[in-house]
Amino acid sequence: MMQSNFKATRQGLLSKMGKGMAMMALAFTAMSQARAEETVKIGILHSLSGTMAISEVSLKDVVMMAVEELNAKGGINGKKIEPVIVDPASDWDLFAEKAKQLVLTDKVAVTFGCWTSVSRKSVLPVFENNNALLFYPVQYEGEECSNNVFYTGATPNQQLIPAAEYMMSKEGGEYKKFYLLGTDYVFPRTANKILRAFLLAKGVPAENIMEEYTPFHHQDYQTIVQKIKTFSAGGKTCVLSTINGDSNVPFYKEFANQGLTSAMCPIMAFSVAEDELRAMDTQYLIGHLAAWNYFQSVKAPSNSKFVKDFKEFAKKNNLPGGDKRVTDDPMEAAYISINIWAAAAAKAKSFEVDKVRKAAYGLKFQAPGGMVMMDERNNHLHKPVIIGEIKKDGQFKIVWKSKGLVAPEPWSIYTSPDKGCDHVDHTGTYTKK
Amino acid sequence: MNLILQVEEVSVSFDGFKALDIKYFELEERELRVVIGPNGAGKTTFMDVLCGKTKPQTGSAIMADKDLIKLNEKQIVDLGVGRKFQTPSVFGSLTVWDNLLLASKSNRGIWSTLFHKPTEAMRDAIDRVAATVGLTRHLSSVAAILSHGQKQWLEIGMLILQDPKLLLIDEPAAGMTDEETEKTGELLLELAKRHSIIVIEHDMEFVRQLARKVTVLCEGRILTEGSMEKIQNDPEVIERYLGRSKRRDENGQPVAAVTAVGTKHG
Amino acid sequence: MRRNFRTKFYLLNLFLWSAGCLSAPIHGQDSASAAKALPVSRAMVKPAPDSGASAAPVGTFNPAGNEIPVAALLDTLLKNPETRTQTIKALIPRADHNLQDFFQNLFKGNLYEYSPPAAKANPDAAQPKILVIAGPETDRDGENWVQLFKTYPMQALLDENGAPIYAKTADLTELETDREVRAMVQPLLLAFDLDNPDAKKRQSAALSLGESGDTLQLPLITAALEKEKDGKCKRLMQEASARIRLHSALPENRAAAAKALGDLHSGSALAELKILASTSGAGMESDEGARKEITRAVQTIEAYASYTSIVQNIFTGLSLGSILILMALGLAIIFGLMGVINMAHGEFMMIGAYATFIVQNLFHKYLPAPYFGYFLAVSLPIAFLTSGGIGVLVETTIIKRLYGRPLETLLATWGLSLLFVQSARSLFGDLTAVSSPELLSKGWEIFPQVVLPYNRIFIIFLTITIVSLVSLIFYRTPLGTLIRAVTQNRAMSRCLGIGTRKVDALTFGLGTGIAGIAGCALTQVGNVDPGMGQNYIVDSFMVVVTGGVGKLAGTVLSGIGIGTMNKFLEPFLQSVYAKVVLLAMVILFLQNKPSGLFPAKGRNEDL
Amino acid sequence: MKIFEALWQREKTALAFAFAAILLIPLANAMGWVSDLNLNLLGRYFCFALAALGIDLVWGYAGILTLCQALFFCLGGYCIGMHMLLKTGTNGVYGSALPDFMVWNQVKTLPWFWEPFHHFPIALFLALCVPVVFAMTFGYFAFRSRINGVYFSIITQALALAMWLIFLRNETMLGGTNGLTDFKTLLGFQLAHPAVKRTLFVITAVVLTSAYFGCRLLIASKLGKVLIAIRDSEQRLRFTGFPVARFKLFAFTLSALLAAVGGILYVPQTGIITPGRMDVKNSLEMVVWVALGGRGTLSGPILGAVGVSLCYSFLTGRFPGSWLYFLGALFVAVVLFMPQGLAGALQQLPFRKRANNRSSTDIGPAALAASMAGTSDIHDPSGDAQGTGADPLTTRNTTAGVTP
Repeated sequence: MMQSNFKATRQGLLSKMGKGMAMMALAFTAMSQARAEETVKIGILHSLSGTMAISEVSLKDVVMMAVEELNAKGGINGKKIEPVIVDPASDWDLFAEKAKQLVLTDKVAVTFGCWTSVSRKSVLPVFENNNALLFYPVQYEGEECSNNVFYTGATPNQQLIPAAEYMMSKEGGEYKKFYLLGTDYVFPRTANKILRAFLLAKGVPAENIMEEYTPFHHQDYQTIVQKIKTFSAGGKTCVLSTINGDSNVPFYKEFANQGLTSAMCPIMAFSVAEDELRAMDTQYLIGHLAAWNYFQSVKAPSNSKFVKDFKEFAKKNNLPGGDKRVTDDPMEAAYISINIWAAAAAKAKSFEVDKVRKAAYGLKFQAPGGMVMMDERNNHLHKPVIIGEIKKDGQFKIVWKSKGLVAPEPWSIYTSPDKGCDHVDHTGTYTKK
Repeated sequence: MNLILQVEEVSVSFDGFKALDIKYFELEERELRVVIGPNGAGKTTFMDVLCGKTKPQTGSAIMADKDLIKLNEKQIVDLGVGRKFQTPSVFGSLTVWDNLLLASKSNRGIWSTLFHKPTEAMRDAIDRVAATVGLTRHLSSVAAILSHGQKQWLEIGMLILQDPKLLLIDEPAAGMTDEETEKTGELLLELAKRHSIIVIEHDMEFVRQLARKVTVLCEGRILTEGSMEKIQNDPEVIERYLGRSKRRDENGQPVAAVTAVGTKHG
Repeated sequence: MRRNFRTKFYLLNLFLWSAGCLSAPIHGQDSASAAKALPVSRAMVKPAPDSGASAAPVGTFNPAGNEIPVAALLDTLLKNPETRTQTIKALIPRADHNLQDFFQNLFKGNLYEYSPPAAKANPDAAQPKILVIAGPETDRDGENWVQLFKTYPMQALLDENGAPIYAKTADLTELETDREVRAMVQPLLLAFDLDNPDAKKRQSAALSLGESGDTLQLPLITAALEKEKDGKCKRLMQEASARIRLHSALPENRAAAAKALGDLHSGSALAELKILASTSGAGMESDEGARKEITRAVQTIEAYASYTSIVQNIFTGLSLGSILILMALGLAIIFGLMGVINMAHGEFMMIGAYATFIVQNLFHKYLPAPYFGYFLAVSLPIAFLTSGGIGVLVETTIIKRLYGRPLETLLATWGLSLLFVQSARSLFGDLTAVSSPELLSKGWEIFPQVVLPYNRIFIIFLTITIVSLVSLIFYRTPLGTLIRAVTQNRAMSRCLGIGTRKVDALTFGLGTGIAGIAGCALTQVGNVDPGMGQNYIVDSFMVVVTGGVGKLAGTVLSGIGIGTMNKFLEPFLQSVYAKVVLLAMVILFLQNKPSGLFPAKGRNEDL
Repeated sequence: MKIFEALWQREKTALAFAFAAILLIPLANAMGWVSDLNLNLLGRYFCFALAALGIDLVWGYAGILTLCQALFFCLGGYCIGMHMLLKTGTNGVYGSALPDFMVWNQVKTLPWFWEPFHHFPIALFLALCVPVVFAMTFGYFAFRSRINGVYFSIITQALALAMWLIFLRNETMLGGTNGLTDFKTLLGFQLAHPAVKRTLFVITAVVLTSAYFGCRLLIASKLGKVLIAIRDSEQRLRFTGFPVARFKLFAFTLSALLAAVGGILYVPQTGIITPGRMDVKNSLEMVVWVALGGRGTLSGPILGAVGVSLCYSFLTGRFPGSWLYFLGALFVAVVLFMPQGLAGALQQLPFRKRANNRSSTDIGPAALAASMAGTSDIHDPSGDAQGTGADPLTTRNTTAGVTP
């Protein structure tokens, strides 16, 4: 702090003309210094505009709510949290730039952000080179094990595999044919790679698995629905969908309008949560399924409070949607992120990255959806897996829940059986002996 | 005298409508030919065919042992055909001097253009032509701000610098005052001493000023050819074209010219 | 009588099987003895409901004597949530006509626990909770209310004064059931549905029964077939029957079934038949003769499928084409005729879509439910007026200063599009849903398996209407003449005393208004979000340009062309590559026709 | 040499800026007065400026609106990215000699077209060559069949869209949506090191300066006049005997080259290259920079690119919820109040003297429009052009402007 003071002064002397400005700079520095004493900065790096805003805005909202809650409890280690919100505008290059700004200029203690894989990959070097922390709240493709990222969303085995198992089970409907449909990017590709490996391992013949990808923002699903219809004509077929974002609405609409129903051919979605359902006409969706680690309809006191608080928060802050807002899995994960970080910082009695990280391992947190736990050796979360069925009010009826928590597998045993992720005995990724 | 151009059996049709159908047309070296005809007679189409802008369905147009119809625009220009369009077509955001520079004869490849330095002779030629067309005062003005007549002259000036063997000039006097028109006529006559020229014109006064030999086009076909006198007395031409003009001749105004001016501005 | 008995047995087995009691269908011969041992509800084989005879009253038929009454079982459902699954399993064999509504509502999740308010006479005595069926939701003062019904048989629940009881949904607790339970209930509902008066229900029941391939259900279908009058139901039942008979033990039956399926062009049986027709593998047909018949059936069906797929491709192509036309038409006017590079065109569509959203919400707020469906009809003109009005506003404040400077219209409209997007985001958030009216849900099945969704048919007709209206306006009205005059030669028009400013504003408004209608139509096939405009702008420009700038007819043709081409490519290529190939084709097309489909003609085009 | 003297006379401001960019700013960075982050930002925006300069050549001067500039930018960027990724070698997450995404895609051997990128000179050569050859081939066919104006713009857009879709695919072996990332070194230098970053910045500034003055010279030459003549009346030029298609191809290719150079310098400074950089919107944005800065002036595109990008960066950081309002309003305001773009507006500042010169090369259409605004009504010309199907994307030099 002193140093920057000094610099400002010197700058002012150098340009004699701008003495007044130097004074102002001094005053500013002094002010921010005074504030910095009481606060700790955190960065929020979610796209608030552009194509990803549709998903990411809610995550910013929920983190802001958590900040308010934590501050109301007096902050962490005696410091109030001061969020720094930036808008990377769904522009992957801007993600890296904003991450640099947060880490280097704003010197935030931790950053919560990103949704797409590519945005995470874009900021990864920034966090690794500067030993900063990122909490990433979305289900992802795995095969990553950075020391600087905490992954609070599901790994493939915490979402995909249980869902596929369920569809094959008697309870789920004993489906025999699987149409793997996704938007063409990394997560669906990996998801389908793992699903295919899993299905084949379970004895599903290759001709009973179809795989298809559509471009981002694809709007015309006529042909694909016809293909599904032909494929499913013999019965016992389900769709495993990793369709992303704004393509879901036209897909489900076309699906229903061409006469397919959840009874004939259910869709198990991995990227449709309550928040997305707000944008859909639910009459088309009843009976279709989704697999997550949390649903708003989870029955738990902690969840009722979470849901109620969020609706109130949305109403109070005049967020679009107001108290009609809902909570969903990525939002819960974002909420877990900041709370786990807060708990870790409190445990470490410090905001230093290394100390916080160490403190976070093995940490438990009573999340809205139930107890979760950070792994003791890596940066992934142990979570329950839940499968829900869409109801007409846009909520999920829970139809299956894992027994206890499912341990994360950043490296799927179906695609990279020889790899593991361990930051305690190894430096991240290691090869199993 | 040698023939510079020999056109045979050229026909052009647009969507079934026969715009041009010329059985035979010839032009001698250093001849100034005026082509007249009512609107839609195919005059401009005829020029378009000669300069390569429109490709006819059939026919040939032989110049210097080459068939123009088989060549592209640039090859035709290289062969020595220059074209002035009906509405003045100059490079509006370049200065008059630059316009003339681009028209000057020189290598027109990319690299030679990039490293081009105008020679003294070229500068002289440009200044001389500018004087001829009366634009010396405007050399550093942007062409877009010239008046209509000045643009016409600039285009003619550019043609002169291009130094083609055959000039195709479409309505040079359009939009000019009487005085300017007369000056244009003189300029063309002067040019005709060294070049072959085909002029399209509506203004009968102007035609009379230029006329040596006149070709009358009508509905795409050559109606007749000959001296101004012969044309004026040709009953068919009178019927088709000058007929109305006869009726109103007592006003002392050749009506063909009046109607033509009207169409130009319409 | 014998036959009747048999049927009962089949039904019974069906229930047991579906309840997971039997691991495999029994091809039992000794049906009589099996039937004796188990309770059977005779109500199940009652005649069609419209024949006059009604179901037997509760509890009159109870051969085992020591059966728990159905009503008691239903009570246990509430009292004992742990044994709920068991109870429902026990209820299934008891299913009679009176229980039909119970099972149906169970399946839909419409069963609730209800605590009646304390009776006036005895305010202290707590009323026991009862199980109720909830009627359709109605909106009263911002809260959802439902009418309550008794479960067995379904009758309106009445209060002390004999008035129907309503309750807030918030006060009801849903009866939670497992998916497994519902999986058990489903075949039961199908059986109910086979003689449901609603033809649709009978159809889907037949379809699902056929899919199950369970020979036990054959008599049920045969019985239903005899009574069936509706052509489509009949067809589906025949198909179901044939599909089941494919599993028959006798080769000649299988052959006959295959022939029937072939004659029916049964697409749904194709996969099954193909496996049977294969010359190796687990599922192959063992009998040579039957296999021949099956192979022939496969060929028939496939030939028919390729024929229907052409029809389907033409339809989907037309549908995509009509959407493209609708999107591009406004742009063809604004960009093609007026020369304004309107980068905000997609945002004007978005405005139309949000106008639709607002109208829908107003309908839901101020009108009773039966009128909800009409919101689309109202929102079409509203979307036109909103987008058009904003268009006129934009024209008179910004665009009018920019005619003749197309480059700057690009920049200004780009800026505008950013403003519009952000405004929409602040006003509505990123997620909004527009529902489809009942009328436009589902589709028209022109052939079996070929469904033309109503919303797409609607858009095709909407496009035809709009295109006709626009050409009428342009070529048959004085306004159209004015528009054409002004867009062709503004200076001349002004000389003739035409108020060009006004005409410009109107033309721009017309273009943006049509964009608004396109946006409204898009709510029926796509989603509504602030960024939706960006998805369409590239396609719109491509359609306009491929058609030939300034030519409305070109826009229409190129829209259809691009749409159909895309849809004929997509079945063979993945949708990404179909798009790439299509783009390449557009590029090649313009190589050959550098001025689009309908090049502008004119003598002075060089100048 | 006279021309250089003239340049020195007329380009004092530009030279001052160049001096600042090449020497002062890096120096300030070395002293710690300009943060690494800001230096990096400016360096990246200079790369954008290079691409914008290309657009200006081909659109501002020759009147050909290209909507695939971001594609060429990315082609250059991808080439250099491929080289750097190979140099990352076994330092990646998977510890394989293959790039990470290939391991992830279960590719066992390096695809053949990656092989040449092991060597920096070849990679650099290809980074320049690939976009140039691509532009030449595409341009050759387009210009040969005389695709003009808006038709050309739309096929370039279709090209950009198609290439974007292809690059998004995993099968292309270029990293799919995630693109190429995790670069460690360039020519053995650690990219994360501040001195290396500074050097990259200086190189970018030098390249931008040379490109600017190169374009200056080009525009001042007869070739520059030919380019303007293409914009004004392609037909006249054709009948004056110029091989118009070849000149257009030259301008288009040169513009692609500038974009590629921009891309080559951009990727090491950004650390990632994804197909997101080449989508249709990015090419349009580049055009918007040029339009905002001032088309047909050489300082305009640089001002526009750097200015808009700085605004974008600043506003998204400072006003995350409302920055689109600012940026949108800025565009509209520039159109309404600075009809000649930023560069034009700056030139009109009172202390700037207009150089009186015989050559017209400095007079862009905007300045021209202003000079004509006194005599005619701007409200007019495009309508004329429209009726005859002429092309709304290239402002023709409108003779109608002086209709009496």
